[in-house]
Amino acid sequence: MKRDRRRTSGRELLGLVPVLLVVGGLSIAALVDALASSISAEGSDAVGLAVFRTVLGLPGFWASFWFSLYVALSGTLLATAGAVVLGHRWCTRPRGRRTAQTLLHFNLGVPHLVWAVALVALLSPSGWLSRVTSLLGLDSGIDGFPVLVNDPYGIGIVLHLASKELPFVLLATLPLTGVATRRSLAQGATLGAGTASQIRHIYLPAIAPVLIPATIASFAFGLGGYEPGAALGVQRPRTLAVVALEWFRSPDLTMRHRAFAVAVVLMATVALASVVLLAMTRSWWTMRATPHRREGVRA
Amino acid sequence: MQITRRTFATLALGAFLAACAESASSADRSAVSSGPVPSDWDAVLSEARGQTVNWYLWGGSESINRFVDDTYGPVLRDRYGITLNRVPIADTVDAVNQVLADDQANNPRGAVDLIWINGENFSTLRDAGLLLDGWARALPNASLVDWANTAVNRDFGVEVGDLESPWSSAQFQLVYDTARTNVDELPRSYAQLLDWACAHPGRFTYIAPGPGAFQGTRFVKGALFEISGDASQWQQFDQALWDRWAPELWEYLHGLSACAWRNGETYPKDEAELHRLFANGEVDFTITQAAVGASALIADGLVPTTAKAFVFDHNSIGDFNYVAIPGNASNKAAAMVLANLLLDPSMQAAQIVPANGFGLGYAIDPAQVTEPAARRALDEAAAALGSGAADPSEMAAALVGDAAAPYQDLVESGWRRELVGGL
Amino acid sequence: MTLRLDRIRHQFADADHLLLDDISFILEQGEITCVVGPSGVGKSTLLHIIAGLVLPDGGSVMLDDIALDKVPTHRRPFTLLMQQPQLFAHLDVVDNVAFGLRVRGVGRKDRRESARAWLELVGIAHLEKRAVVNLSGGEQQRVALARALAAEPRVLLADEPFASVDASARHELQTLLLELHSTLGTTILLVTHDDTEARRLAHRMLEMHTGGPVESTLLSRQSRTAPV
Amino acid sequence: MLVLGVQAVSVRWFFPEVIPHSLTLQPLRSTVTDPNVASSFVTGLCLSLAVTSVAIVLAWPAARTLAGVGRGLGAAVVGVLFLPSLLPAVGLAMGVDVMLIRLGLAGTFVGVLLAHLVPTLPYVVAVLTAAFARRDQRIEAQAATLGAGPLQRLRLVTVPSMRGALMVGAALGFVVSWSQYTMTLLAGSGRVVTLTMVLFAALSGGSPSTVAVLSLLVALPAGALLAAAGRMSGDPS
Repeated sequence: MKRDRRRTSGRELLGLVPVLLVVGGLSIAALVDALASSISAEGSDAVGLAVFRTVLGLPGFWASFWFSLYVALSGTLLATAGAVVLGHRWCTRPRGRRTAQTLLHFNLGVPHLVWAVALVALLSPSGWLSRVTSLLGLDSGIDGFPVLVNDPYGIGIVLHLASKELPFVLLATLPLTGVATRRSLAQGATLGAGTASQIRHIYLPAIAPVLIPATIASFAFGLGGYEPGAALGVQRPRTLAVVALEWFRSPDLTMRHRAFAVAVVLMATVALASVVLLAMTRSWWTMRATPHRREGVRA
Repeated sequence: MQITRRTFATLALGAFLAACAESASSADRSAVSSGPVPSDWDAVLSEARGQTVNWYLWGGSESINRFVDDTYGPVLRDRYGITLNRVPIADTVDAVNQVLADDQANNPRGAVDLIWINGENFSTLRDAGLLLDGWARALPNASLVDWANTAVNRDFGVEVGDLESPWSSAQFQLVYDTARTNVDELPRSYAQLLDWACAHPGRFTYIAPGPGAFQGTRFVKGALFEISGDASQWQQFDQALWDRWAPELWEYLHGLSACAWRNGETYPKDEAELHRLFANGEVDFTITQAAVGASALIADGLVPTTAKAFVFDHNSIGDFNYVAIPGNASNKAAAMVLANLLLDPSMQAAQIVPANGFGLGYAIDPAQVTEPAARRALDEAAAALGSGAADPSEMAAALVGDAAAPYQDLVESGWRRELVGGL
Repeated sequence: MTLRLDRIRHQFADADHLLLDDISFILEQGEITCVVGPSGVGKSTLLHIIAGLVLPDGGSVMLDDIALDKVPTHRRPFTLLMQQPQLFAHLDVVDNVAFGLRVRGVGRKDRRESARAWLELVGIAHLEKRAVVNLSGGEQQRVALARALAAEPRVLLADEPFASVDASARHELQTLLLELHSTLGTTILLVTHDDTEARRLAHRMLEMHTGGPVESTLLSRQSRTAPV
Repeated sequence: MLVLGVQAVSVRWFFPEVIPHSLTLQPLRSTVTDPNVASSFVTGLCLSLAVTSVAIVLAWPAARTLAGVGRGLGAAVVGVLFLPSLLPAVGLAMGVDVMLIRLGLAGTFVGVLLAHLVPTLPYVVAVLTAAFARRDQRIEAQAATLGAGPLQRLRLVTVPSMRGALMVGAALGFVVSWSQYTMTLLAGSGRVVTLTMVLFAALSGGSPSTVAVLSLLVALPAGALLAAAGRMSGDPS
């Protein structure tokens, strides 16, 4: 049947205005504010990069920066890799998928703060896991148990990010792992593709349109989320998000400029990382011949 | 059937929306008032009747929260016709910011009626001229306060004037576990603490000084007092004095950190974390500021029942907690009635009893209380301090006032720079 | 009642030629009229214009000499049977059929009773309580047919109604349509690209050509009932 | 989570006990009867429900339009909508707070509601758009030819046929709003206190049992809601 081609009318476009106004308006205003506040000098109206120079020159700034970048990158990498491997497995071996999905949804609903509290209760040197291992005589009590949370290597934060963002990435990509992807994978297998090359050449390109934004979003949270660093971090180095929030809430209002400067640094980092990621994955975008977006809806 | 179900759903939804509306507007339901004069106390009482007092206070201690709601709330309601709205905040800075924001917005009906406030936050609001003046010493119960004592009339070295009314007191103490540590082995000075820590590597730590972690700051200040040999000189701010002693302070703390929990690579960020480490046997001491020592912590299930507080022989910093009324408060009369009630001997007696869970000390000078019933209440309370409390005479002997406010930031930022070497 | 198309012209925004150029005809009452022609000639569009789903660039749809230009779809006394049955997945079979009565304010009990009668007529009364997603293609189209007729249209518009089902089901559905027509005498305008189907069902054929006028042919009863 | 569950019904459960020496409902009882916990629970619930309702109402027309527009415009709009999720959370919350102060809405219920919409709306729009795109839009045309007017179409056809997506969108919106900490902290200026904030305050001074009870109170409704929604949305294949 020939279907009427529709033009989107002006009236329909009006429907976009409220959401764009609320979300776009507030977040773009937030961006502008951050920029404006960070380039105005402390205590004067002059515009300049003085605040940036001060903040970037503070002792320990770069230690905090590299630490934040490292935990965000490792957390995101683990989460994405895990989501891809698990998603591919589910695509080829769908058993147990429903139960696991329910669990993942549950995890997604648990706020970051609570997840961090649970990790501490489980993994701290006097936490439940340590109690079990020392009961079983596997280590010599508190001192023998490895420091997994509030540790200087950020293991706790990385674990938190990996375990909390994996469900997010996986559930986001799930709608793209329907019948068509499954068929392509089966086809690939008959052509002799092993697990690794199936993932590399079929699965990843199929889920890329969602995987890449989801990865960026999870990286942005890893870098700019307050809760994991606050609950699972150490005093040295602290994540930039924790420092920024402390400065923003300081009674000394000039500290707000510094807080915004840190926010701008974080935003720039996310932007840079996104550009790098998009450049690295360009082949997937151009390679995609058929969109899988609407598959599996009406067989 | 269909209709009844729908009617029921509609009713339930309506009731829920009403509850929502209530919760959304409860913060703003107060009458406009100008500043009453506390010398005409009857006028204050009649103006306060029917008001809601929005009391902003740190909400991190559930026992304090419960005490405030259960002890002051009913009396305010039944005796004075005042509704108590306790507004819990994560840090007093939030209340300060609220007052500043109301002022910037030229809002004459500010949200904050009374703040539990101290030190730096007090001087911020005081310097901005945003606090109500001329009321604290005119409260009826203010006669029980020892205003001549410098620990009372100076808040972190800042003149309290007539801007703040005391509420309670606190003193820095360490807590140990009698089941684990022998009382004769306890360190009794910072110097001995260093020896103890290095004899028991990894068994001591303290709270990282910083916003919301004033106990850690206080620990460091105590060290500064001992090293410099004279606590009283820190009552006035003197940059040169700080520059003279700071290097020795950092040197001491570096030495301590080499023997500390996890070699000082990190420190607990707040009281709760240190309590957890102590309770689970990761370290051997925790910190408290309560008059009842460890008793309140025991009652809350934070530490083992065998925990007990103790003080060093000298330089145990104590201070008073104050309440202040912002100049733009909407319910000033009710705020005054509450501030006066806080000083009532029966309330003061109630707050030190461990069973009540509040755990802070007197704001009044008990010696000034002569009325027999009140006298008896105070005596009974003193007798019930519990097994977790430190020896009161040792505490009194070691008590010193806190340093002037500007040192707070020097200690906190200096500690972060020197000990942590980071942001 | 007379349905008349008066000089209908229509062009899509992105097309460079007129899709429908000056189409006029009168629909004979009580007859089955089949519209045939190559695909892309605008047969479906013509039905959509009559139903009011598409507003023509020129010309009018006239009912009893009154122009329907300003009358919105839901006030026009026609129902449209689409190629896909377009059943309401959230309603069961009987409520799907009762839909047209429901929007006209008929009470729950009455409209269900009436819907059951229609299900009886299309031969699927036993499926009344079923969820529509569990029905076969032929059964779904029967529900759609019952639903369209239950709304008591003055003209039933059908757009390739049997094209999406398999050959045997299609034949059964065609037979059903003929039976229903002989009992009810509903005026039917049916679009098909299948010449055999048109010859089997139609009293009258309208042939459409690209950009040209329609040709109307009256078929003899004999050729209409010829075996397929 | 299980460890938290046990911790919620025990007191003084210290190392090295693997299983608490005694179980008690006391922390649970004293926490849930704390009027402050109750009122912040109600505030949080009202806030998240209000955010969800507003988000659905705003997202509905937008999603309808987005499902029909071409890829270019669609991608641009989706890009703007998801901009906040690509920004560092702390920076976004700080910027939004400054905006709200300027609008005079900081510390008000409405202000926090607006702030929550920023991270919430994109998800709701995404869920509804996907559902609209997946749907055969001709179902409304079909209903119209059967005599249903615009409002009847909305009530009897569009909304019921979108029920699944609406529930999933609402659940997701509720959960995103319910979990906000930094945003609520800054936009609420300590005046709009949700359960998450009470939990954070308790973390710096409360007992492990109370923290555990509060954690469960915060996590369970959201987790269960999302798990249920996930089940309902089902497997796309």
